[in-house]
Amino acid sequence: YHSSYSGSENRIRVAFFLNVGHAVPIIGTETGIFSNGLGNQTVIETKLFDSGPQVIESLFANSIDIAYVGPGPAINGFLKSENKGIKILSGAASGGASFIVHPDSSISTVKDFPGKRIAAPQIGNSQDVSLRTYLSENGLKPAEKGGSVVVFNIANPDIYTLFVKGEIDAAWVPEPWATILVNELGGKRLFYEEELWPDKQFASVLLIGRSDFIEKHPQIIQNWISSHMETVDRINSNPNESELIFNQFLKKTLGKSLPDQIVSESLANLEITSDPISNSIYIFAERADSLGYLGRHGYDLEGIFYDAKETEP
Amino acid sequence: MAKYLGKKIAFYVILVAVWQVVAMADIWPNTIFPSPSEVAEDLAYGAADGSLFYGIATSMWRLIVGLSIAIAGGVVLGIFMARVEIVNQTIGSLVLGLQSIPSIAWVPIAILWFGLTDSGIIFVTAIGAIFAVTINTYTGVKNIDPNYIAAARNMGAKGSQLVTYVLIPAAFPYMISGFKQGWAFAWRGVIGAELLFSFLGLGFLLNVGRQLNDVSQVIAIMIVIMGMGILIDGFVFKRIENKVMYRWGLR
Amino acid sequence: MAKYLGKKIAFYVILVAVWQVVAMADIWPNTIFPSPSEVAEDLAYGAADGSLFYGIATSMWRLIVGLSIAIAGGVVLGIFMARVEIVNQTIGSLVLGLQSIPSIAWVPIAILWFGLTDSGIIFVTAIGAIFAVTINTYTGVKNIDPNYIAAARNMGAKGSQLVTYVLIPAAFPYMISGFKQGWAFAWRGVIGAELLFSFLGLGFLLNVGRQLNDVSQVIAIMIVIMGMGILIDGFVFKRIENKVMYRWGLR
Amino acid sequence: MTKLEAKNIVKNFGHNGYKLKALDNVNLKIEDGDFVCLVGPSGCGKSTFLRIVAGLDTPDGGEILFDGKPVTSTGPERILVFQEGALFPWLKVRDNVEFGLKIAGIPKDEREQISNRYLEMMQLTKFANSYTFQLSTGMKQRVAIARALAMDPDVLLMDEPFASLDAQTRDLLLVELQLIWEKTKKTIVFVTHNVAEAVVLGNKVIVMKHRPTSVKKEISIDYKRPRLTEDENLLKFQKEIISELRPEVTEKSSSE
Amino acid sequence: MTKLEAKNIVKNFGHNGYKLKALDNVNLKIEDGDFVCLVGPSGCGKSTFLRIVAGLDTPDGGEILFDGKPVTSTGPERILVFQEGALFPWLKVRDNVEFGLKIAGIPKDEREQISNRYLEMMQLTKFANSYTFQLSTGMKQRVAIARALAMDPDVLLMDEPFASLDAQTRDLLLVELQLIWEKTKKTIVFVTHNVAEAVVLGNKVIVMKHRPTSVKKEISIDYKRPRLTEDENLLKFQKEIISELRPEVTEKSSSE
Ligand SMILES: Nc1ncnc2c1ncn2[C@@H]1O[C@H](COP(=O)(O)OP(=O)(O)OP(=O)(O)O)[C@@H](O)[C@H]1O
Ligand SMILES: Nc1ncnc2c1ncn2[C@@H]1O[C@H](COP(=O)(O)OP(=O)(O)OP(=O)(O)O)[C@@H](O)[C@H]1O
Ligand SMILES: [Mg+2]
Ligand SMILES: [Mg+2]
Repeated sequence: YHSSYSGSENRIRVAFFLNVGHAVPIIGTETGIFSNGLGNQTVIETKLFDSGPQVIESLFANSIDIAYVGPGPAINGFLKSENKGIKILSGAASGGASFIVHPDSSISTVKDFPGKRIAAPQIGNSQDVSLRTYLSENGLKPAEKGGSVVVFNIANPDIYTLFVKGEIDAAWVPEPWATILVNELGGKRLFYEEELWPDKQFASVLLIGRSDFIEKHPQIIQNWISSHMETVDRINSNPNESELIFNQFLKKTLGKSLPDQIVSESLANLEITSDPISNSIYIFAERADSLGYLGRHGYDLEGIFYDAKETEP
Repeated sequence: MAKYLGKKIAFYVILVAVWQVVAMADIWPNTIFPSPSEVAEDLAYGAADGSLFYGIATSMWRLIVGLSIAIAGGVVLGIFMARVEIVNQTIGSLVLGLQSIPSIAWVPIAILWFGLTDSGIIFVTAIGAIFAVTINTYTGVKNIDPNYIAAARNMGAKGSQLVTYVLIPAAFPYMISGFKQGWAFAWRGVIGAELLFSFLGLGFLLNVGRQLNDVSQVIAIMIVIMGMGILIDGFVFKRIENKVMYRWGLR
Repeated sequence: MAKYLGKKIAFYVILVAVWQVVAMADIWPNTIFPSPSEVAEDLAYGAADGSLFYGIATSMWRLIVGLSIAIAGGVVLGIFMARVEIVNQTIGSLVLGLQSIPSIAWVPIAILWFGLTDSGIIFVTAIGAIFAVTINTYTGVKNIDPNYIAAARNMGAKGSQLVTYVLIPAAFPYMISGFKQGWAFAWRGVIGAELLFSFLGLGFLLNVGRQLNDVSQVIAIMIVIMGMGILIDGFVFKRIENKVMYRWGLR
Repeated sequence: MTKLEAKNIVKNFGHNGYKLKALDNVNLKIEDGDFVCLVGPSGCGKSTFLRIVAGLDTPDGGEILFDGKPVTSTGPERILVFQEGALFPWLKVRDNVEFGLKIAGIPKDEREQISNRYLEMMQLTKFANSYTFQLSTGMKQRVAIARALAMDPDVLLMDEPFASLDAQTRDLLLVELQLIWEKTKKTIVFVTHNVAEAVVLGNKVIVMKHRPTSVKKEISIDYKRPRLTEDENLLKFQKEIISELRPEVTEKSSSE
Repeated sequence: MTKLEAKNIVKNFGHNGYKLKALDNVNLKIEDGDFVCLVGPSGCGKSTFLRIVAGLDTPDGGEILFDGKPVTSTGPERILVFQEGALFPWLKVRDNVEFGLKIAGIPKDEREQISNRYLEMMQLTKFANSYTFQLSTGMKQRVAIARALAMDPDVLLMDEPFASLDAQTRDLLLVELQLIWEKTKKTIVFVTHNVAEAVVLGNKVIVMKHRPTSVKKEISIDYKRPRLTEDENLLKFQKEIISELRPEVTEKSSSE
């Protein structure tokens, strides 16, 4: 699998994370929906990742063809390639993040935030953008901008450790970490992030693709998208089966799995959907831009969504 | 060697005992500070289902290839730096600079040049290890007694003969130190790259432990990494070192 | 020195020129391979708004504290390992093992022990650098001509006098090499820790660049890190090295 | 009074596969204030013996008594002038000479006074600030002698200290050494391969056997001091020593 | 025919702040097949001169002509026996002796034959498989001599090669060296501080001045060979040389 292969006719390389939000690619490949949908001439290669920026790098480097990622990396990748490199093909999940308060903390509403220490994962990802926007909407500023709230950007497992030590008051985290903090450490879920969005919906996982792959292989893309939709339906109509398959997949690839309880609660806390919720993407970009995440030259999302007609086979 | 074996074992036994006591004292919950028995259980489990051995084998082969490249390249570069002042002034100064770049920063370049392949991981590994080998070779060659070189040149050694018959053996006591460190940094590189590439191997298992919040798995893998280091140190480097030291009359 | 300055500058100029040419040749998209001018723009921007200098100052102070701890600890540990066989057999074997643990794996422990503080970052920095210093000191001391030690002991030197008047100066040519590497690994450690702690400094800036897929920012920071390394190498380490080499008659 | 006594000293060395017996029951008594010269074939074990006396090596059998007490470690009362390169390359010539004094905690100006005296004696004043790599072999040897003399030890163990000196410089130092000895009444053990040197210096010359080495013969040299190399009256002692030595070397060349 | 010619050789060294003039216009002609001994006070520049002849150092002025051509680099036709420790500690004694032969690409069994011959001559056969740290100083010196002889060079440059040998071993080697020279008609330049040794070996003895050094006097020794150290007829040459040397050393001791 060297990059010299990358133009090969009958191959699609797909990247995703081992997260509950990425149930579509996991369930879809495990149940054979994708391989059936693509036919046996097309080989599917899956690649596991755990960081969005890395996925984008790999797309740019022609190492993968399509990927499941959050809106942050998707938008960044699109803009960094001057609106040319990638496109959003579909949605994959909505929601699935929560604001969790430490059991010993005095936070009960946003008015208690000043002077507190709040964590969110990596800079520029959905939770980080949401947290910082939420602060500024409530008239607060993070400490590095001279404000009163200390924001830590730190990896989810490290947030867990800080939570144990009582070094942070709250965290804005995705599933399954939100559920873990609640179930294992007695954290209080102050709110679900979707409560803050129009229609209680926002894209949290998207299916994106490399533009030149999409142009060269419109049929494969079409097939993938329809199998993707089929999987969404399958998951939504068989939640129990999905949990089981998800945990089996963890076990198979990692030799480990999460407690069933955590998996089912986490899955219940998000919505599997093929709707990219384009409205939320525009809002997200606007928020990221006002936080200074989209560069110094303004931005333009023209052409970010894939339009099947453009590449009619 | 053998006469210290008892003490060596005692040392590790005490280490583990202290750990067990601290863990049992419940200063930290065992979700973040597991006891040695939990870690041992995890190790046993990984050994039983074979995933551990597969991980070790995968990482090991990447490490060996990467380290071999690093040693070959580092020795050549180090010798050039020590013997040719202009190389030292140009590439040499770059080397220290490059050495301070964390392997995470090499990953994007690796993906760009090699894709998501073993070669990418090997690249990161070799890059991580090469500078330690280079700098130690450089120091070793720079510190060779000038009389050795004078005598060898006088007897007609030049070019590659000078290198293989004099510079390398004379600098060898220090080069071993470079290889040792190269080994350690290659390990770091492999683990780091596997962690970021999420692509089989021990680094992948380490990451899994982290993502599933399984600290005892993380520690189990760290112990495996260290254990391999200690074994290789004892069986490979210590032996070479003792042999060389003996020859030089350094007991 | 000075006579190579021209060539040195020429070397870097050519390096940048080649980079510019490759970038303009459009082999790779500039999303993953930016041109030097884009990187320079990013640097200028960071310099203009002061964030770069603030980042350098923050990282630098952590590095200096961490490295000082690493040098003090590494020298002591290395001397003990070289002179007391039982220390070598026990702690010594651990050292190589510990050295192979990537700094990412130390971060959880640092968080556990120090929380999200400067001390945590300094801990990771010191841990990352200490082993290079230790192993080079060990090698240097092990390779001291036994006659020097015999003569010093004969003249009544023992204990700490033997260490300060003989072991350290005699091993110094190799210890410098350890400090150089310690410097580089301390940089790696600082950057790694800042990256994971996301807590001010250059590592934080690097992380921002990475998370936002801003490759030219990443490269800009890498160049700053390297540049600091090259400067310190030239102004500190090269000078000490030349002085020591002169004394030993190694030109 | 007996200052030093060697009792049945045995020393073996491993040599890639076989055991080399270097010292085989060396027995020797050296009185306080004695000046003893050791001569013997190259490689017989003279340096090994001196190192053992200095406490830098441990014998495989027997013991060294110093003032009646067994020697277990090295110490500044028994200073060895090494046969080869034990000068510290990281120190200047002056600092090399002052090393032992500094260890002993002697203050700077006193140290300087002492080192000046011996540097002058060794004709090295001009090189006080040079590093050792900047010296010729003979100059290095003189620094080593100065360093040992500066320590003013009870017992001075000298391992061919004049081997690399030209005849004239050596003659000057032979006289100096006799003067120092007469003035301070140190005990001196002096290894040399130069028989003329041995008879000029020693009250007693000890001839060592070929390997495995033991004491072959002790020859007393009763003659007025200071003695000079030219003195023809010393020739008969030389002849006696040479006649003892000759069979040792011949044995050596036939046995190896 | 002139084999080696030194023309106005000048060499300076920096010494922490001042410039030391070591060689000051050394002029010398050495004929093909000549056996020349150099004597001079310790530190006058004999080793420096030999290194320059060997092409290991470059003079600050003047030039060395070898067979009429200026010497610009070192080479196996002019082999130097170093005054101090240039044996390779990572090689066994035998491999040290064979080093130059290996470089020259001589096959293994031929090498072994050659090294066996010289190891035997140096009475080191038993130590062929030892490492250098296992040898006594005199033994190391003999290995260095064996290594040089094994190379069978045109010109042999020997820097006090017998300094650490006992008188008897040295006498044997003095004879061996004369035999080799008579048989092979090599050109030999031999530095020594032992005047007796110089007159036994040399066709010509060259007395060097004190630093800054130049040639003070050339003395021809016309006398049958092989010569022995005991030979009383050589004494008159010795006396002549010593009378040339004495003022040099006295000057030295007064000037420093
Ligand atoms: N460290 C060692 N390891 C093995 N053998 C050794 C060691 N030191 C000395 N020997 C051997 O012991 C013997 C005596 O060596 P020593 O140096 O005492 O001789 P010496 O009488 O001083 O000779 P010289 O006059 O040449 O200096 C030699 O045969 C030598 O090979
Ligand atoms: N590398 C050097 N740097 C500085 N000075 C040097 C160097 N090598 C030699 N010298 C000086 O040059 C002079 C001549 O040294 P050289 O070694 O040639 O003397 P030599 O005649 O061989 O003496 P010896 O008989 O003691 O061996 C000495 O004064 C010495 O200090
Ligand atoms: Mg000796
Ligand atoms: Mg000399």
